[in-house]
Amino acid sequence: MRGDADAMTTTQPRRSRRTEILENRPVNLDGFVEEWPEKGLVAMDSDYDPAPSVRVENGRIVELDGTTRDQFDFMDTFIADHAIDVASAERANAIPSEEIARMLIDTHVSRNEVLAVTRGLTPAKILDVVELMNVVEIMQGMQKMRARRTPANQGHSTSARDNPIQVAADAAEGAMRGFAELETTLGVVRYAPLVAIALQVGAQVGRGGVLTQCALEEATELELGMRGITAYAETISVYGTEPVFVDGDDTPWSKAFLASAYASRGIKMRFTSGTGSEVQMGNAEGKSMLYLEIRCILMAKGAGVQGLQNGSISCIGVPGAVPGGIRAVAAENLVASMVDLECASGNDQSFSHSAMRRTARLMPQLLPGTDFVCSGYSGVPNADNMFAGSNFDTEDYDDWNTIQRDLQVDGGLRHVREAEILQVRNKAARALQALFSHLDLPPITDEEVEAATYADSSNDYPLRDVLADLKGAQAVMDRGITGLDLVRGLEATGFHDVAENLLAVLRQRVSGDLLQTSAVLTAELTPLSAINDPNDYQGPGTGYRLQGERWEQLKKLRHVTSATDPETEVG
Amino acid sequence: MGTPTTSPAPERTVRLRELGPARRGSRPDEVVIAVSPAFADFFTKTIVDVPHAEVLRQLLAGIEEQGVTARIVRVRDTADLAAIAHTAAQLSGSGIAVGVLARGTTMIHQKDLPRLSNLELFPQSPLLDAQVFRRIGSNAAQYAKGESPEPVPTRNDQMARPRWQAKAALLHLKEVECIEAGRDPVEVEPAFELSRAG
Amino acid sequence: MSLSPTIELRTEDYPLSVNRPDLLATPTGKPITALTMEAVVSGELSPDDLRIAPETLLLQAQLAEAAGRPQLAANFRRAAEMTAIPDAEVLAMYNALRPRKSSGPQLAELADRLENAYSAPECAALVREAAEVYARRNLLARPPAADHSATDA
Amino acid sequence: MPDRARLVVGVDIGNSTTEACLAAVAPDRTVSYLGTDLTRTTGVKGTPDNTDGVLTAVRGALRRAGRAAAELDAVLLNEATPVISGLAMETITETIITESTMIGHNPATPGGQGLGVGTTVSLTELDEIDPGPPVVCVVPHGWDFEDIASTVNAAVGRGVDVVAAVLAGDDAVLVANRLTRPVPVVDEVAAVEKVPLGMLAAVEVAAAGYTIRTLSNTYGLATVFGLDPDQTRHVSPVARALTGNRSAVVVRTPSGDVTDRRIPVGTLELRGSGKTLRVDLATGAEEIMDAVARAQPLEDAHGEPGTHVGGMLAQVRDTMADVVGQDGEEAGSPVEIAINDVLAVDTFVPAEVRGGLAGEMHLENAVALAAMVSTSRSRMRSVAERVAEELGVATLIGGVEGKMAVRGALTTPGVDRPVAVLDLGGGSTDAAELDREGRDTAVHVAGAGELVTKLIDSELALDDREVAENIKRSPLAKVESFFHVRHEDGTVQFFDEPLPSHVFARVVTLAPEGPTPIPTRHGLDHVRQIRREAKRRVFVVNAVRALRQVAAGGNLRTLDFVVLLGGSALDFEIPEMIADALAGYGIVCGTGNVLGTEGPRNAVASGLVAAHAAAAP
Repeated sequence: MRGDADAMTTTQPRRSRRTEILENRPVNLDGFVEEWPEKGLVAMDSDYDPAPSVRVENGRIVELDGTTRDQFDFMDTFIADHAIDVASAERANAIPSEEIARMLIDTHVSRNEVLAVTRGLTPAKILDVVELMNVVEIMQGMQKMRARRTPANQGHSTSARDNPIQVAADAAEGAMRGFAELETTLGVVRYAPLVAIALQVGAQVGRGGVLTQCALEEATELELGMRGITAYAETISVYGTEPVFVDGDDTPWSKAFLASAYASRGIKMRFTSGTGSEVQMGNAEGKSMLYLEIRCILMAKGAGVQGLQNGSISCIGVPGAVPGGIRAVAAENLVASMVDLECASGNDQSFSHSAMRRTARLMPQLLPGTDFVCSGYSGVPNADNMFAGSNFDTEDYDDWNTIQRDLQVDGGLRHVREAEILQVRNKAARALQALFSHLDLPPITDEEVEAATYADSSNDYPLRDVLADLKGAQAVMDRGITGLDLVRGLEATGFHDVAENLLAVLRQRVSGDLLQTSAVLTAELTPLSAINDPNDYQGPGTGYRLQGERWEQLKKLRHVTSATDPETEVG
Repeated sequence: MGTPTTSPAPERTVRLRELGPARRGSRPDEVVIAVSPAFADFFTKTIVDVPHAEVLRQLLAGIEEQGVTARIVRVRDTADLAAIAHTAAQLSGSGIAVGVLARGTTMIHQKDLPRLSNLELFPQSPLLDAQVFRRIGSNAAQYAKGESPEPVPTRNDQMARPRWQAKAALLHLKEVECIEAGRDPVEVEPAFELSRAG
Repeated sequence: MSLSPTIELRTEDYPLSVNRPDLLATPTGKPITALTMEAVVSGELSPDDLRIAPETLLLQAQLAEAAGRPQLAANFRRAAEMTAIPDAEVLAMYNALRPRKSSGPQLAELADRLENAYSAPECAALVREAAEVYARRNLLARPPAADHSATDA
Repeated sequence: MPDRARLVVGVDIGNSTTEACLAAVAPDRTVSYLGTDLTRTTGVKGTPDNTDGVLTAVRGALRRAGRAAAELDAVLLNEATPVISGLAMETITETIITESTMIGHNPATPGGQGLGVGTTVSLTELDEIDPGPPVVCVVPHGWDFEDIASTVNAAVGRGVDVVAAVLAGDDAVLVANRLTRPVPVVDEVAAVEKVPLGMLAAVEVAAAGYTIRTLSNTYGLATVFGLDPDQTRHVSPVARALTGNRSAVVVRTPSGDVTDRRIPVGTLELRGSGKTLRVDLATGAEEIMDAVARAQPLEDAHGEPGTHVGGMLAQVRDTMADVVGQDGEEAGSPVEIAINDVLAVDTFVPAEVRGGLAGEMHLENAVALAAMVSTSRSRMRSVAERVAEELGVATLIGGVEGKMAVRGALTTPGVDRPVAVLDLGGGSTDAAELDREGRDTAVHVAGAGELVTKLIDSELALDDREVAENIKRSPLAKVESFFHVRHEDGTVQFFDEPLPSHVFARVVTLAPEGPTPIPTRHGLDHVRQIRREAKRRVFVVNAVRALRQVAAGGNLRTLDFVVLLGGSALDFEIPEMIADALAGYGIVCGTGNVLGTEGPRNAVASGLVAAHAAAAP
């Protein structure tokens, strides 16, 4: 009873002052667990992963990593029949793993020469190769194996209130800061059409050619894409064991079919997977997280999808808590790249309480560069991030820019002066205001435009009439509004340049150029992919170099003291 | 706020004594609570150290406060929350059941619903405290009475992932180990005991 | 599909929208150069003009093949076949391929429909392959489960 | 006189839809209707943006009739009188409890039953007091129910006369079940620390399904506390406030009180028919509407600046300025907007009682105001010019909407002059009348569908306009299992497929898309009563009010036929509510069926054609 409470305050052993200080460091709010390899709670280097093997009979793989065809589960079957190059499989797998690992970092071996080997490798063999590599070697491998020569970044633009004006303004700012792709999702799913339109308009105001997507359940996501309101899709999840794949209500064949469905509508698409999802769902079948992720990567490759978003993604807390977990995450990004897939490399979910750990987790992707360093840097404050928070958000913009400048690496972003940002935010809000009015969607007031210009978070905006917005969103679907209507509306309301940008994006659906591996649209509205911008890194002085005009851009920060007149700042 | 909250009250422990095979209830005013294989067995507290004794006591209290009776069963052959809660709903005279896993994840189910559906789900085990369990019990009882309770507000915390995601996975794996395949659910009786905490 | 392109593309032809616009047309037969702002404003263009043509997908398949990506090329060839299938049916077919959604005969019927109604042999092959694996892995639709009335005394 | 039939199309630009009616007018002026069409209005009604919608509707009607645009002789547009309305609501009473004298919040599950009268003592001091006069135990936050019960039982065991308990948490049943001597227990008293200790208090709990008898009766209170007549007069508000509760606590303190206070909200100033009338808003809707009637026709209305009424009307004016100004060119400043009609409705708002200990809610009186302005009419000219240019056809602006509507309504089978129409819209209710001689009059009055939604929203404390709108539009049902619902009329409907889990055990609206749950603890009957009452107070009141303004001499008995038009004429119960109210005046009333096929739609477009034919040279 209550009287006993006093008796409870027994003397505690005296604690070190230093321990107390360390105890209070943010990193100690993170969770860490011991490995349990028998159950798959292990990042990589597990004794329970299969040993590599492959046997081909009559042009068909009949044994894969110690399992014979009659024992194949559907992942084995799909990978054996679609992902692995049968002609080279036995030869490639016979090469010692050390040799393949060294090829990955050997500057005398070209990317294509590596691909000639990796296309025949089995999952266990690939695992065996990357297990030989430390994190610096993984980065070296990534530097060479990334599909597109020029690295890029992807941003999130969402709103805790699903406010379309906020999404448009933050998309515009994000596009101007450098994101090549922008992604949104919803709190209230029915808001999707309005928010997807806002994202598209904002993106094209910020920088013509930025690609946008709205993460939803498959049918709606595909429909928005088919209508040309969004430009690509990404949240098509695949898993590394059969039971978890089936729990997700899909199979490799259904996903492969879906991949072709997207391509048939001219829409760029990538799959999503990541270490930790299988053990998280309790069905890792005793395999390491990295082994299962390699199966996902090869499944994606076999489906013929051009790319993959991986790097643990929403399960980052799992590899993040076990020894070597972040090395495994770096390795999974490398594996996606070394089997020639576009890699949007994670760094997109709240990962740690510790700023230092958050940054360290980024280095294996930022330093070598990937196709998209973050597959979702939060272009809104994390409180507004409807993907449950990212590893980096708007508060980190200046830190990010400084790190790029310190290390002379291109993470896809740049510092932009406030005046320019205010200008594009304002224009995005006005363009959306004009477009909504033209399409008879719920009005946007001048007060909202003003708020959007100067706002940080959703709290800085006047509240919307949610009911009217939801009716408007429904009207977009009912009236069959398409990307073409958006172009027409923007043109009619005097936003000619924005209309032209959007039309250019839509035109690319007809050309199919964005369907090729690692494709983005440049500021000149030209497709840039692994075909016309292939990664040609082969040692110092080759490949993508941060120099020239781009380096001058990245030298700019918010506060840099002028050398000519130290009493002023440049920039 | 005024009064101080109870400082570490004497901690209660619970043992679940098996009474025999779980049977289908006939009282329309009962809620069945179904616990997972490792609940109050291999494990004694949830992922955030809420003692299982307290979880059960609060669920029972929430049900009793509404004037509804409760029975407790243990499901042995699965650690899947939907399966546990759905099994219990089939045993419940009212058709309403509460399923709870050792780590604290909880669900209210109804017998006519498909297994993968539910009335209310509380997926974020780190955010469930004694008060939430009380409200879950209370809501389950209100469903049993045909009333329409306000759903218990679900909480969210973006930083739960870095802190708890891996531990939750570990606890789940442990719970799976405690599964006894092929064993039918058993009716259990809780025996609460006071003990000194710490 | 009898769309065997006579053009031999090389990776240098990419991007087609820049280097070979002459090869690109909409499914409605308009050249890609006709997709101008004037055409949008005058109402000449319909959403159908902004879809990709099967011929274009086959050209992109050639490029993917030339770039050493046979799986991507195969995906584009399936996609070329799918351009003829209405949106709603594409989604319905996708749903039919989900685990335990279709029986063996239903999948066989789906494959036949792809082959016969839409001249989509590659897609049909994918479905047949799925049917075989699903049968082996117990992922075909189960006979209707005992319904709830059984539990409802 | 032309020697061939002329092909004309009437077009009605409404707030949300644009409707067209194509007809051939023979030389003898007989009209043959050929086809209709309906499309979404483009832009704000009455602005040049409407042109696109007009063209779509005209082309649609032509296509349906198989005619070409080149054959058209004239397009007839309505003289749109954009009526814009605004809403505001203000609470005019508040209940205040002083000195924490009363707890009347009706927790869902009190414990025990009966009446206990004693001195309030904190549970923390229970083990220190000696046996003696009866005590009411007050339990602070943080106590576990088992500890409460054992503490009370221990005290009772020592001979302390614990007669009742008041708890902070939701533990009353749990505690009562564990007491050796049962007493009434009231729980969920959030601010339990404010309950005065050492005072005489009474706790009463009734059996389930019953309400308290003693504390809700003034003389019961007088008996319990031994009050003299003067003091008794003083406590009567307390008794009234507790009426209908299952449980209650009353503490007797030196000057504790419950007051029901009128909030000074200011006066409404109405200008019209050469006079200026002032009416205190707090007097309620009846007085206000009386004043409005005396100031007809109303020229403008103002609220005393600095008062709530001033704020309310300013708010209405601001909304309207926004809408009027939406087109950019016509940006109306709030001052220029003259209010032409006001509808006041008495309503209530569930509000938290000031000084309450347990978050007690009380239904406070409130007044809702709908106000309406008519705006500029000039811009239809430019719509007409554009339509004429696009189609190459003479485009004429026809008569006033209401007057056209009444002609369209005449095409409803079974209707004859004198006829009146009621157009039940979203912001305003419009009436027009056509007498035997062909003279017509038309009026607009403030208040329609949107006000109904607002009343439902606030009276059910939903704070969700979408839910309120659902309640307005669809009948209710209670989901009794996954396989059946009980409709509001008591009938039961069964389903083969289980209903979605989120509607289980809930009161739902049966919208066409499926059942939607209402987030409320109120029962179906209560929700239904509020819905019907809101519709009655707006639509029935406005129907009578508007018809009086168009009926000869304000006498409803001069009307024979009333035809209901507009979106709300499709409502599942409003038409019958209005018909019932008008039946007493010998009026035939029903929902229109324009041209015998269009239902309550297309009246204005058809009327334009009819009027044109009648006036043709």
